Amino acid sequence: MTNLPGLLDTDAIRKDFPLLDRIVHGDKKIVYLDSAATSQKPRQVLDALNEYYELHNANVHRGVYTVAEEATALYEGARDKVAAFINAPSRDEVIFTKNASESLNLVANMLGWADEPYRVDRETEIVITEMEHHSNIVPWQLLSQRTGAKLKWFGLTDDGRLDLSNIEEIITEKTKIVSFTLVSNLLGTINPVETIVRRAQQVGALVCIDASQAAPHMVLDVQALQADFVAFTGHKMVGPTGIGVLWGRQELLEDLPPFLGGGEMIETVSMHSSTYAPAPHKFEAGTPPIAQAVGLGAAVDYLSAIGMENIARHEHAITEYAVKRLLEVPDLRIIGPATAEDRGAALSFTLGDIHPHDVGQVLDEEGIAVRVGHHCARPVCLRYGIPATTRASFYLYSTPGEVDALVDGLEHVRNFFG
Amino acid sequence: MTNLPGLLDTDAIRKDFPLLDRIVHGDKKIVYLDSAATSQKPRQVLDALNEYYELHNANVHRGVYTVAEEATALYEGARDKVAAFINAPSRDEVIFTKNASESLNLVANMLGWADEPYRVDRETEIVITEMEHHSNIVPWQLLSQRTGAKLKWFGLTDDGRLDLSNIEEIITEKTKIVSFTLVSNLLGTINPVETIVRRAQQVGALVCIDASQAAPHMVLDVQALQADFVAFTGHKMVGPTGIGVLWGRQELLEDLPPFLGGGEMIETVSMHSSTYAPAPHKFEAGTPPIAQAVGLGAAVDYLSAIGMENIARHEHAITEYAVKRLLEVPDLRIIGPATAEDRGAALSFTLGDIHPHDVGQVLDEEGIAVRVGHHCARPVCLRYGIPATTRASFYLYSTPGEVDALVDGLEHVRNFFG
Amino acid sequence: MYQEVILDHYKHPHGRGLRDGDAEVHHVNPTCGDEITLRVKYDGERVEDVSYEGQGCSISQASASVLNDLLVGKDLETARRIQETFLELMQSKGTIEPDDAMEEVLEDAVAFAGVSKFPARVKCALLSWMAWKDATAQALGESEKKEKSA
Amino acid sequence: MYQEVILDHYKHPHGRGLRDGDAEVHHVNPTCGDEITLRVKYDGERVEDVSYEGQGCSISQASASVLNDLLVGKDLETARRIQETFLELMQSKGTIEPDDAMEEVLEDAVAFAGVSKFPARVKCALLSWMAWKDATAQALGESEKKEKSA
Ligand SMILES: Cc1ncc(COP(=O)(O)O)c(C=O)c1O
Ligand SMILES: Cc1ncc(COP(=O)(O)O)c(C=O)c1O
Repeated sequence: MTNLPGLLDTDAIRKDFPLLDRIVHGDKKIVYLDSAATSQKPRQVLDALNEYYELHNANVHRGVYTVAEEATALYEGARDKVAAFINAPSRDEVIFTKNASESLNLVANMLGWADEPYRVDRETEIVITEMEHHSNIVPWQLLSQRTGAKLKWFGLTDDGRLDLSNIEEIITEKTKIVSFTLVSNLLGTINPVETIVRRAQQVGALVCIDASQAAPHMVLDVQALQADFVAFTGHKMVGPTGIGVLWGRQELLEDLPPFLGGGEMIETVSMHSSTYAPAPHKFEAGTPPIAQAVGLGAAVDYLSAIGMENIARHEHAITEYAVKRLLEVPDLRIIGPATAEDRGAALSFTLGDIHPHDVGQVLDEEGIAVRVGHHCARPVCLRYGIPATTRASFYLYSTPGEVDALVDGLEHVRNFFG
Repeated sequence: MTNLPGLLDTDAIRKDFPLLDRIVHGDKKIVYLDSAATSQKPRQVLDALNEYYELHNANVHRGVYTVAEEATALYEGARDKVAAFINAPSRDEVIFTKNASESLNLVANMLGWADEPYRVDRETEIVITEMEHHSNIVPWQLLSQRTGAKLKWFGLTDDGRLDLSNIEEIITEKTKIVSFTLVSNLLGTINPVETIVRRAQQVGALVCIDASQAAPHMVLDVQALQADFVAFTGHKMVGPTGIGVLWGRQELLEDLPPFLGGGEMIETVSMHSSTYAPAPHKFEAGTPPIAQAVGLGAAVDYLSAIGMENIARHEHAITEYAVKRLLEVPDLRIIGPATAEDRGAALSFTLGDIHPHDVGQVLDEEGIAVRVGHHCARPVCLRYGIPATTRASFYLYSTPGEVDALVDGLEHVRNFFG
Repeated sequence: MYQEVILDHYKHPHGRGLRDGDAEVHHVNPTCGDEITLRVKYDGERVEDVSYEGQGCSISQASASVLNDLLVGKDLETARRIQETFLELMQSKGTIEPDDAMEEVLEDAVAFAGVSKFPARVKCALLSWMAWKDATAQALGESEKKEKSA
Repeated sequence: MYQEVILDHYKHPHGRGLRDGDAEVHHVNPTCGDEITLRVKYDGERVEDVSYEGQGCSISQASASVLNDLLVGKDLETARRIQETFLELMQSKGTIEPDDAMEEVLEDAVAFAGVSKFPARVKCALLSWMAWKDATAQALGESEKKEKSA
């Protein structure tokens, strides 16, 4: 077996993830290479969910009985854990949403309904990039349509990086918000946050960072990023589905208007008018995803116990190995940086003329799970003139052996359609 | 033990709910009377969640590998189950949200951004009632503030029913939408849907029904209701937290604009513009609450196996008994209908001058879990001139013995503060 | 699902290329980017030609090739019956095991039975068939409404 | 949590009723509807009177009564120290076991130690104390800013 420096003890880790023992197509052990779409869940997270439902389930806040106090403590405790995980200055800056998409829509809608100086309107501009996930494109297109603000974006270089050469024309005095991904889910590119934030600060624009592909894989320090908002999603970071996070700077959360209205987010309601609770509750309408927050807290504990630096080192080693091995496959073209530098563990590629659907299907017959399509980042496919890619993505439980299995599988695909 | 006609076999049912064995305060078995806030979960639902995460967890839609196809089939299968449960004409009318609050906000926002004939603007009116949950008040207050539409509402009679005497003045040709609850979470009142729907149809207004307190407890038939939208929430109907439903009529879902933008809800995206997927996907941005939908599917299976008529009969028997027993307690005043007719299984009351917080706390020491406060329906408290109520609410696992325990507990409370 | 027949059609498509026609349509499968441009030519009620060009996976390519084989030369009624039978097979979620009668109608196309078990791929297999249906409606001047209720 | 002392104060509140004052505030606990109207009267730096009226649970009522007992007659600095000590106790989540020194400062108010274990009730216990702090700031003409940074 290939041994690379920096690898985690995946034998031990994999024992925590029941799904990785799954057998498909009769006798094929699954080779799960789709963690960028969603990660698998360790036993520890499932245990936390079960324990919550079996012992502590009640609606949160305002309950005076034991189980309700426990549920509230668990839910709010999860907020503490997430706040610590991202080094938030205050726990009250952590808003629980249903997924990263809701988090990003929340930012767009806050700004659409905000008063000056935050208000986005026809005099102002919104900046995104061409490598965004649809969830960081469509909310801004909607905001632009609804307010008349102009939507602008950074293009991409041929090797899959942001083209920041015209940064001063893209981010201008008119820019109210710059929203971009820290790590691309299709290209794998890690973006130069500092350069963009510096320019945004120069012109007084807010910065929103989509950290959906970063939070699971590296140390995420919202203070170091110097952004105003950071969004990510639980299911990609060994947490449950149905939970996302928006971190926002306290002053902004105080000033900006609420988005969804309902129970939990109010201070006092009469038929004539209502006042709103302080953040984060102002932005959490209705019964929150209680069990899912508790599960995310357990996920964060799990990741922290292993150590985000160690996870990053592991993934870097696997990615470096995967880049090298994939480039040995004839006709394989990596879409995105063809090195392991400044890139995450998602690797997209095309294989000659063979359509990704066929690649994915034939790999599946070998038990290898990769994602095919535009990966909710269709503008990237348009940019590189391809209909779709095949994407393999790695996580803390991925092994060099799985990279080898992928490469063997791709050889088989080539022979099959050759 | 008290035996009432129509009761379910709660001995058998209670074995399915692990939390009901919970011991609190040393040696007190929990008496859980807060199902209107959230229900407990049967083993069958927890098993479905675990099985999903351990064997079938993958992101849904577009995946060509085995586990992704399974996850998609499970998620979409849950939609089929929910559609059958509410007798929806089409599965595509069932939208998964994170909770009922999001469902109601979704309706309000669809209408706020809609074109004619649906558009809500300063020329038009919105109608709600004074007994709504905050989640069916605040979204409409926000819509009214944002569009200039006038917000009107039905008041309440002294015995806790809707005052429809002025229905022709409240619902007029200007009314675009009438949104009201089928069953009040504070008063327990079941509202006369037909009368309101008939008037709304006369003037061409849309009707949105908040069925959060109905779906768990009675047969819910969206066709029989003749409404345009029906909202409810999973966690109150033995399902997981983090999942809600909006049912909407197909033509409306086709015509109305999307709300949240992102992955999954698009047809095709370019940087310049996007087109949207057909409903229900148009309204489901981002990775959906997959496991939670699967859990809700299992919840619906569980409820259906017992039979919603049987559950309704059981709760009616318990409620009738509880009303009778509670009225024996000196100084106890029921807030809401003081009979079991046309009412659900949530019973609010005051106990002399003793503040509900004190009632709840002392009951908790006996293991009895009730909710105290305004139950996210503060206008009802204002209407009846009380700061708060104590609320006991029953479900399919509630027993007459638990009613007796509550009555004994209330005697203890009276002595304690007497 | 990759029957020999399917791979053959994929590698050596029949009737590919755009030729003269009475109507042209362009259909896209937005989830995977499969595209087809398809033209039909009618001689009265007889399918004189179906020509096409496109890009996509083996399933969508092979399916267009099979369509060309099956429909060209048929009268409209027969062609429609073939189209409907193929649709039924593809929507069967793997529950239909093609019998002799079906095989008589669908010939090579029965090889797609296995594809119906893969929901993500059914759209690929149907792309050209839906395009043909659409193009035919246009060529014969039928209103969309009429077509829909048919 | 319902210590005898608390129940006594609840049933027989001390100093209840609104009397003359230098400043009046009205505080509400929106989650449960507890309300208090509170007036303070100063004689220089000495707390001459704290009068109040309100509705709420036993904890909020008893706490106002205890406050009246403890603060009336004290000089401002002592009163502030008492208020801060009480705040500290209530925010301790049950981790502080009041010692003799604390008992000397808080007297009857140490009975509230048990309440600090119940997050939902801490706000009830603090309602009158926060109102007093606010009223005092107003009476002494301190700007809110100054008060906040104190
Ligand atoms: C009548 C009613 N409507 C709406 C809601 C809101 O449901 P959720 O908190 O799950 O969004 C509730 C429950 O809290 C309710 O009782
Ligand atoms: C970069 C990026 N942003 C946003 C999202 C959206 O996350 P979710 O689908 O959980 O809302 C994803 C994943 O799907 C992603 O990869």
